[in-house]
This record gives sequence, C-alpha cells and structure tokens, in this order.
Amino acid sequence: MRKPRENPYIPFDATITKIVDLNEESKSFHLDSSELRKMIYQPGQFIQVTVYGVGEVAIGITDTIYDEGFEVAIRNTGGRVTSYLHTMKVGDIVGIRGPLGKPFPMDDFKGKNLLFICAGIGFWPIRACIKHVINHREDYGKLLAIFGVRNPSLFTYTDEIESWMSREDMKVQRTVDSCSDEDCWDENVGLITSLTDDFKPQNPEDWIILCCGPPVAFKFIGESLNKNGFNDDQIWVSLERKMKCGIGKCNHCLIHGTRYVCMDGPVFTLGEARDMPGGLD
Amino acid sequence: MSEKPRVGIFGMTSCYGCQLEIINLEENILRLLDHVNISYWRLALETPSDPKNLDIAIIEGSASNQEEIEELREIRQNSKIVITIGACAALGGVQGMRNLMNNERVMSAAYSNLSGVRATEVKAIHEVIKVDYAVRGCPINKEEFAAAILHLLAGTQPPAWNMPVCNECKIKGNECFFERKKPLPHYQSRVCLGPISEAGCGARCPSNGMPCDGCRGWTEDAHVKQWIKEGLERNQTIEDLAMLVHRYSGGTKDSEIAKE
Amino acid sequence: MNETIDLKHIARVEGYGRLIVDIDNKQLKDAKFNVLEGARFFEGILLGKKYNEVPIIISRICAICSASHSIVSTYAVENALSIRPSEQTHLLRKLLVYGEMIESHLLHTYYLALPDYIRQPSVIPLASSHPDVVKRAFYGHGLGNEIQRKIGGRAVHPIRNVVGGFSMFPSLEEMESIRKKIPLMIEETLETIKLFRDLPDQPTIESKRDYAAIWDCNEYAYCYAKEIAHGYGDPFPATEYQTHLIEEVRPYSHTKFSSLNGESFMVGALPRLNLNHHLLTNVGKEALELSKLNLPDFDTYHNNIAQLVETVDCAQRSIDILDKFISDDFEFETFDFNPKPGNGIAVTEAPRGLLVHQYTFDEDLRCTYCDVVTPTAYNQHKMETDCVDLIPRIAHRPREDIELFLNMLIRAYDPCISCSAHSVKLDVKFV
Amino acid sequence: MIPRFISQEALKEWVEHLITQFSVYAPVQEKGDYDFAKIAHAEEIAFDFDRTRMSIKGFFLKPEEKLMSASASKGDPVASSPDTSKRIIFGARPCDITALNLTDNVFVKDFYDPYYMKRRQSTIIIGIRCTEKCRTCFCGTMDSNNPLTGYDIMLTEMDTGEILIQAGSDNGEKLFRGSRHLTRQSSEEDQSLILKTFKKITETFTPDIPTTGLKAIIDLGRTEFLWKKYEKICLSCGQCVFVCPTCWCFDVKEIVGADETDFGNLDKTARIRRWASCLYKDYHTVSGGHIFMPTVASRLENYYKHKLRGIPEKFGVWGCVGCGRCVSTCPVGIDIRESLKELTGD
Repeated sequence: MRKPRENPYIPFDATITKIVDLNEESKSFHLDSSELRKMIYQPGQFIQVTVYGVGEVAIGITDTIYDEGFEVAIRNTGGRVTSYLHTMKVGDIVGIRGPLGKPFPMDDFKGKNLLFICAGIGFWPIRACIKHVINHREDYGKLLAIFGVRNPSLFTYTDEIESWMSREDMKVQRTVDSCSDEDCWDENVGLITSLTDDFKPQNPEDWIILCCGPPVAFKFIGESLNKNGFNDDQIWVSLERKMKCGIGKCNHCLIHGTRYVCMDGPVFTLGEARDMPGGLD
Repeated sequence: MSEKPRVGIFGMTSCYGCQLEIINLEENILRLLDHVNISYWRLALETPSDPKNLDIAIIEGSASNQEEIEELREIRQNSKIVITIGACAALGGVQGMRNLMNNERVMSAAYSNLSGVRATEVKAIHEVIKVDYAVRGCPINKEEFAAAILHLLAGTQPPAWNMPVCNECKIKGNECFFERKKPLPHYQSRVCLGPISEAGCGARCPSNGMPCDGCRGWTEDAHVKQWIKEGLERNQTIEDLAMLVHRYSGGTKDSEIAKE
Repeated sequence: MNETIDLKHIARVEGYGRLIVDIDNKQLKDAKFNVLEGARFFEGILLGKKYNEVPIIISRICAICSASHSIVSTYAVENALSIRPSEQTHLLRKLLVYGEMIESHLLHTYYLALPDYIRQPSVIPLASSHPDVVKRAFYGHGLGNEIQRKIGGRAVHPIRNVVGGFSMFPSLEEMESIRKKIPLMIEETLETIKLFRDLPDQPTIESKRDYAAIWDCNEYAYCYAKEIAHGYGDPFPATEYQTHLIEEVRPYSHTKFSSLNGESFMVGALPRLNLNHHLLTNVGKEALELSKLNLPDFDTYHNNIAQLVETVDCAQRSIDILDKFISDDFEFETFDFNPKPGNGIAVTEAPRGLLVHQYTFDEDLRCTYCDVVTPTAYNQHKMETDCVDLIPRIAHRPREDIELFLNMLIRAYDPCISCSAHSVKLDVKFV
Repeated sequence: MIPRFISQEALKEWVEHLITQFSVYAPVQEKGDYDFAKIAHAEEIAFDFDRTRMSIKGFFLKPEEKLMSASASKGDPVASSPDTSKRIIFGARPCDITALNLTDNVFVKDFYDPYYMKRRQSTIIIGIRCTEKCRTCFCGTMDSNNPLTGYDIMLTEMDTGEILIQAGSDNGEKLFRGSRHLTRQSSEEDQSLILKTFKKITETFTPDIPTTGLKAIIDLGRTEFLWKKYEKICLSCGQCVFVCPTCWCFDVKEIVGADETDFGNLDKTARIRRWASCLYKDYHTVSGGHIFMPTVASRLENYYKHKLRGIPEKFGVWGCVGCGRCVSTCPVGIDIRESLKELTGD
C-alpha cells in the first residue's frame, strides 16, 4: 500500500464533490476523500492541487467544511492548470499535497482586535481565517473586514459577506475601484486605501491586521496603516510566488536568496516582507 | 465514444522533413491512429478526401507565394486547432534567409529568367493565420510531436520547458562550444547559438559534436545583443552573426537584428 | 472526343506536383508535368556563406535525400577546397548513404507505391488487410532510419557528417546493435520482392530511352564517383556534367528539359541496376534473380522492384562495412585541415537518382557560385515522354484506370518534388 | 580505523576487486576533459584528473527523472522507485563531498526526498584529496577542501607516492576487510610523514579571497552595482547552475501518454523532474504572466545571495564550495572570485 506521507512529491487523490460559479472567472471546488478528511489544516496554509497529466498549482484553502472535506476557489488565469480545472466536472479526480506552509498564528492573536483586508481574490485564503474567528468568536476582540475588488461583479461569496454584514459582533466594509453606470454601487468607491486611511482606532496597538491580495497592494496598504499608527509587525501578509515542490527544495519561491515562501511563509509580517529585498514585488 | 477527431496534415514550402518524421514514428503511428482520423495527408494518402471540418490541422512549411497564403486562410477557416510543425512553419526556415538578403540577387542566382517565378516574401505561418501551437525544430523531434498531439487530444497544452539549449546540453554533460576563446577545429568554428536558443531538442547538435544551430528559434528572454557582442570577440563579422541568429527565423517579424 | 486528365495533386509523392494530359480521340495530344512547390532559391541563399555552413543549409533542400545532399555537398566543398577526407570517412559516408537508401526505398515501395498495386488509397488500410507487410515496412524502414541516426546523428538532416570528416562517431555497441538487426530485414525484403513480382494486372510500359548513373568501374556506386555512365555510350567525367546533360528551355513550357544526346533520359534505381548489376553483392544478385528483372529493363514501373533489389544490396553492403568496423580497430579520428579557395564538383546517387552539386569559393572561403541539379529535375522530361509511350497502350481503358496508371507512372519515379523545386523553372499556369 | 597505506599499484588492484562487486564510477578522460563514467577496468581511470566537468550531484539528483505515474481518470499515483543497486563513486574531490554534505541537509530537512536519499544511501563515496590547486578553484577560501564527513573512504597521496587510506564510515571500513593484504599498517614513523603532507596541503589551500564581513555587506544591500554590471553581459544560459555542485534548482512537469511501454495511452500520466536554473525568466513566471524576478540583475542577486547569505544562515556553511566550475564554463567570463573581491571592496 502507498503511504503518501513518506514521499512528499506524491499527492493523494480527492474527488470533486461540488462546483460553484463564484463569478465569471472563478469557481469554487469542494474536494473530498478519506485522506483529505484526515488532513489537519490551519488558516493561511495552502495545498498543491494536481490535475493528473496537466500540472500542479498552489492554492490557498478557502474553507474547511469540517465534515465534508475542503473547499478551494480558483480563478481561471489562462494557465494550463487553472483553465483545465475550470473544465472539470463533479466526480473527477484531482491530487492533493498538503497542507503546506506556515499558517497565521491565530492563537497568538487571541484577545486582540482583528482587521481583515481582502484585496481581490486575496479574500479566499482570509475567508478561512474569518470563519475560524467566527467559530471561536469569544477568543477575539473587535472584528472588522474590508473587501475590495475592481468592479462590483467580481465580489465572491456575496451571500456570506452579506450575512457577516448583518452580524452585530462584526463590521464589514466593501469598496470597488470603479463602477460603471449599469452596475451602480451604493457602497464605497475607491481603492482599499481609501478605507484604511480612515481607519483610526484609539488604541492601534490592540489590533492585528491580516492582509491578503496582490503583493504590490501591500506597500500602499502598509503605508496607509503606518500613518494611522500601526507598525509593520502588527500587519500580517500572505505572499505569493511561483511554486513547484512546495517543500523548500526546488528554489522557485526563494525570495532573493534568503526565504522560501513555501516553508518560511506564505504568511509573513509586513516587517519581514519588507526586509527581504524584492519581497513585495 | 464520440467520433474520432479529424486531422489534416498540410505541406507548404519546405523539405517535407517534418512530415517524414511523423512517418518515422513507425509503429507508434498506429497508436496515434487509434485516437484520430487522418482525413487529409497528401504525402501518404491518395487524392485527398475532404480537408473540411477538421479538428486539428497540422501544417509544415512556410508561406512563400500567394497561393499558399490563400490555402492557409482556407485551412484556418476549416479547422478548430491549427498546429505548425518545424522551423519553416514557426520561423520561416532556411529559405527565410532570403528576406534578409538582397532578394533580387538571391533569386537570379537560382533562376536565369525571373518572369515566371512568383514568390512573395517568406512568412512564418503565424504571420499569416492564427496558430494555436507550434512544434519547433528543423526537423521536428518525432517524440515531441507525438507528445504534443497526445496532449492536445487529452485537452491540454503540451508542456514546454522554456529554457535555452544550454540546459539540455549540460544535462547531457557535453563539452561547451561557447567557452571563452577556446580554439575550435575548422569545421566547428561557428559560434554556438545554445545560450539564446529554445531547448526541447535534447541538445541534438552539441551532443553530436556540432555547435547549436538555433533551429528552434530564440528563447523568450534571449539576450541576442549580448550574444552578438560575445560573437564579435570570437573573430566573427557582424554580418555573419546576424545571418546566423536568423538562419531559421528570417520569416518572422522580429528579424530586426539583421537589419540593424 | 477530347479529354483532359488533370492529376491536380499527385498524392503520395514528396512534394507538390501536377500532371496534365490531353487526349484527343484516344490519341495523346499533350502531356505536361508541373512542379507546384514553392521556390526556395537555395543557390541564392548560399551566396556569401562560409564553406562550413554550406552542407548544413543545403541538406534542407530535401528531407528524404538529406543524407545524399549533405554528403555530396561535403564532397563538392572538399573538392573545391582541396581537402582529403580519410578512408574511414569515406566508409562512414557510404554507410550513411546505405541507411538512407534502405529508408527511402522502403518508404517509397511500402508506403507510397504498394497501395496502388493492391488498389488501396493508402498504407493505413493495409495495417488491417496485410498486417505482416506493414510490420515488415515498419521494421525495415525503422532500421534504415536507425542506421542514419547512429551514423549521422539523426534520421533527417544528418549532423555528424561535416566538411573533412565526422564530428562524432558511433560506438561499438551501436554498430553491433544495427549489425544484428540487418539479416532479418534482408529476409523480409526478399519476401516483398516476391510480393511485387507476383502482383496481377499491373501496367507495363516500354520506353527505350537512355538512362544514366554515376560510375565506378570497381563497385556498384551509390555514393560519390568520378564518372557518369549511361546506356548508349562511354562514361564521361563528372566534371563535364553540364556539357553532356543538357538543360534546354522549350517555347511551350517554363520547365527546363534535361536531355542526353538530344533525348529524355532516366535516373534512379532502375538505371543504376541496368548499368551496375554485374557489380551487385552476392545477396544482391540473389535478389535480382528473384525479381525476374530482365536487364537492361526499360519499364519505368519496374523502378519499384529495382529499389527493393537495391535495398537488399545496400543492406548487405552495410553488413560488410559494419563487420569491418567491428572486427578491425575503429578509429576515433580527430581532424583539421587547411582550406584553399577553388571550384568543386561532386556527383552522387540519391535514392531517386543522379545528384550533382557544384560550388565556387573565394579567398575568404565564401560561396560565390552554386549549382545543384536534382534527380527529379533530370527525370522530369522523361515523365512527359513516358506519357507518350504509355497512353497508346492504355487509351482503351476506363478513365479511372488511365488516371491510376498515370499516377503510378509518376510515382514510380519516386519523385522528390521539394528537391527539384529549388531550381526547376516553375510552370505557374493554374487551371 | 587506524589509517593504512596502499601503493599506487595495489590501489589499482583493489579497484579491480571492487569492480567485481559494485558498479564503479570514476573519472575518465573524455572529450578533452574529465568526466565520471562507469568503468570496467582500473586502467580506465584518469588518475591525473583535477576535477571533472560535471560535479557528482547528478548521481543523486538526476538531471531528469520520473517522480511518479498516475491515471488521468482515476488518479492513484504510484511513485517511481530509483535504482538502488550498490555503487561506488571513486575519486570524488573534497569540494564535491562538501557540497554533497550540504545537499544531504537540504534533501532531508523538513521533508525527506526519497529519490535523492535512496540513491545517496546506496552509494559509497571514495574521495581523493587534492594536493594542489586546480584550474580556477578557490576551495581554500570557501573552506571546503577538508570535509570531515560525507565520504566512506578518503585517499591522500603522500610525498613518497604512497597513498594514505582513511575511513569515514563503517561502510568504508568494511570495504577494506577482504583486501587488507594490499595495504600496510601505518606506524609511528609515518606520523611525521602524514603531518608533513597535511601541513603542505593546508598551506596550499589557504584562503586567498577575502570574505570577511561579506554577510553584513550583503545585508546592507550595497550590492546593486555588481548585478547591474553583470546584467550587461550575462546571457542567462544557466550553465553555471548546472555545473555547480550546490545548485539543486529543479522544475516539475506533468505529461500525458508518453509511457514507453504503452505509447499513446491517454490515461497514463507522469510527473517529471528536471534540472532548471533560477536565472531563467520562466522560472519566476506564474500563470497570468506575472514575473517575480523580471530583470537579470534581480535573478543574479537571488543566485548569489542564496549561496553567500541564505545558505550560510540556514546551514552554517557557505553555499559555494569554490570548485570554480562556473568560472571556467561561463561563456561571458563572469568570475565569482572577482565578484567576491568586488563585494568586499578588495
């Protein structure tokens, strides 16, 4: 019998049990298998999804559906794997390796106020954190989540976000970069920084910020938050790199010779990321 | 099981070597035929049946006269996927060099009377019609061709390594033809194109004792100007080097280096 | 009744050719063979190129005879630059050519010609109707390729054959592995000779015209000789090819016509066999006997079976050379040379016939003149005169038969149209 | 084991004996340079070799290998098993052994790479110590000419021409058990001879390129001038990476239907791993087209920093063993020794 843990390059199989269209370019896939259910996963980690014969892609886990397996959301970037995944059907088999990488240290954040900043598809890995926090609501202080996308049609998991908006114990803000006349938007219009600029709580040191999105956005978000009294070590970001092995061997995700995103990350504090030259490229 | 995909194989101006390499697959052709119906192949089939409604069109050769350009447009209209095979189709091939030379002189050297010759500029296929995938090389590597077809049939793009020939050459542990100022015997005294040429051939020429010829074209990030600078230090003239980097790629738009 | 038979694309030949035959009341009025392949101007491209680039570029004229082009161009360049290759180089080149002959002949006979003889559109249906024949085809053809790969570095456009010698050599194991495979191929090809010989209801033609091939009085020359022999007269030096094999332009066509003593002539396997049959190896003679060819033979259709006889002969010659290499010490030679400018001519036999290359190099060793005449260019005139001989014999038959027999006739020449397209005047009249 | 001595002739005899039991790979002269090849007789060994063209890393991290095969429809991946028949690498140089110690670390740490390690475990390494500097080497500077582990046997030629045998592992000791008659025990008189030879070796390989403060210099980030300078000449051909004994970059691809025994079966897929180079643009390009290290300068910086900063931090040794292969293979003449001098301002 095959023992998957012995050989880190060999995936285990999982079946696609459900596919949901999130928006015109993204779908979410529910995956399940007995081995997958044994997987212990923490928010911020990622898995490597193999489409046999096509390739492998690193994906942040969007949610743990604790008794039905896992959910990953995948945007069709036009690459080999993502475009093929978008043609797959319920019942098809994929391979999984993981969980890989370091998670957000959620236990260290206990008792703190949390700000989630989700830029574009950066929402998906953060979604697992938000759900974790909601499930352990009493461990954490105030909650604020900021969502930003390019235009209103790109919001995903809208029902869920709206259910969070209706919660008393959590505040949600949404913004779009721009909107046309057809799909008008009555909430905030502007870059994410237009919301973070106004985020000036009384005791900034009580807050932890979890941020995910394109690395370039981190620079601007960081600047905006720094102005309001947050230091870089309070801000946690999740970085992205090309990945192949996912286990610190192949050197694809090496950032300027010193840190592996797959092993030392993908979660870093903004301070750590800034210390790595090119870390925020 | 739905009907097998219909495949047409077409030859434009070329040496037919890439189609020959398909034949050279020997028994494995039969394995490919398990998956496809060949509906048009002038080299191997009796008067072609019907080159319409093709799923895959495979084109060898470059476009070098008006008739071929028209035929190509027709093929594109009748095919879902167009893949090209060989250097002629992908880059123009050796005949493309005449684009960069004094065309009249070239043509009159071959033909004493030019009145009957109708030849346009040599063009790579993708300069004429949209091409979905190119199998490169002069000639193609038959295994690579078979793999490309199998991948397309499986619904995915064939894997490309996107590396220079030096990768495969060093993997094979070959002696480097490009080492600085190393004297080479006469017959090898050409600057190796390995560092700027696309891999995938298995470093065929360097593994057979000859410097790389660059038949698969440049890599995506080829540092051609730096390469030419290095070439000049190896007692080559700028004209020779310009012809060398375009030996197979005269039929593409990015043949500017030669003109510079 | 006027009838025009227009074989628009002659399929199963290498390249893009067309035959138009006008028949008026069962009398032949006109026959034209056209080359429709795009022109590539190799003679022009080579101008100004360094001598060592010449064989690499020129072998791209044609894939199926790439080894012949590569070898004859290296010989022509060596003749021009006064370079003397070693004896071992000559042998290796011969071996490479034998590999090419085997590959090309078997490709033609099995894949391109045989389907006609069993009235099938291609070789593909044969896989189920004649699986044993197709298996033989794969084996023999693959072996020819393997010889080319192990000697020349690859099956199409050899790499290792360079001006002066070989850039790399086969290993002893490689030679032994080819050597072991050849006897079965010979056996199987003899079977195929019988198959071709005994096929019923096949067209014939009697076309008593001249034929030519390279000539070496000591051996059946497949690869490089100094003289050219023909059926009706004495051999002449290869350097005089332009005075004997005259190319002329006729007013009614753009196509150049090659003539020998004012007549069309044939090159290829059958002419070679006609001229050299007494120099065949013993196994080759056995094959000839089996084929029941009566030499000299003037039936163009018999070129197919002549190719099979040659395949057997080449296979035996390959064995002889390989045995010599395996038993004697094979040398891994390094070489260099001192080239001098000049003019050089070399002639060889491509699988489909006489092939001539000529180059001139200047002080800088750059090419200033280049002439390449390919076998199909020589044969073109005879393809038309053959129609004159054939039509009266078959004019009474139904049109499908006439078309088939004409197709078979052109294919019997094993024409390599991409070869000839570089130099033949194009007939660009499109109907 | 107490070090023993063997004569040059007896060494050959011993190698002949080894060939009867193992596959023995040793440096031979080939195509104008030295390369490791499987040998059938001891006389094939080029004993005068300085270093081989390629390092020994290819024995463990194969240039190209199949990691697994699977079915496209059913999954069910099966790992391919590397060839683990016992073999000997005869004549590994100290720099290569030092590099091997480093890659051993990489392929065991955190996640265990079974392909690499199984090959490593089935291989016996017989090292030959260098007594003089070769071509472009600077192993003295990188402290790699005297590995303490990583070999099973180390041979050192004494001034007298005799060869000193030191075992580095139990396996190494076992290797001599049946052949003790070929060797002689070292005596107390030999002590001075050994000391003298080693002293000479130490003197030969004194550090000659400054590395003091290198880590701090890199951390300060004042290195851009060098990458900008090299960017103008580097061809990104990656040759330095492939010859480097401490570069272990690889790329992984999935392929369909290419099984040799079952050609054309579209259900059969395989995962292939192949050497790659971090100097290639494609290495840092993700689907969608974003390139994480778009310039040659940034990729060169990544390459150098990994060797001179990242690896020392993680493993406590230099990421360069000073074998100098990259120096002699670089087509445009980039020289890491010059780089070090320029970085430290010497």
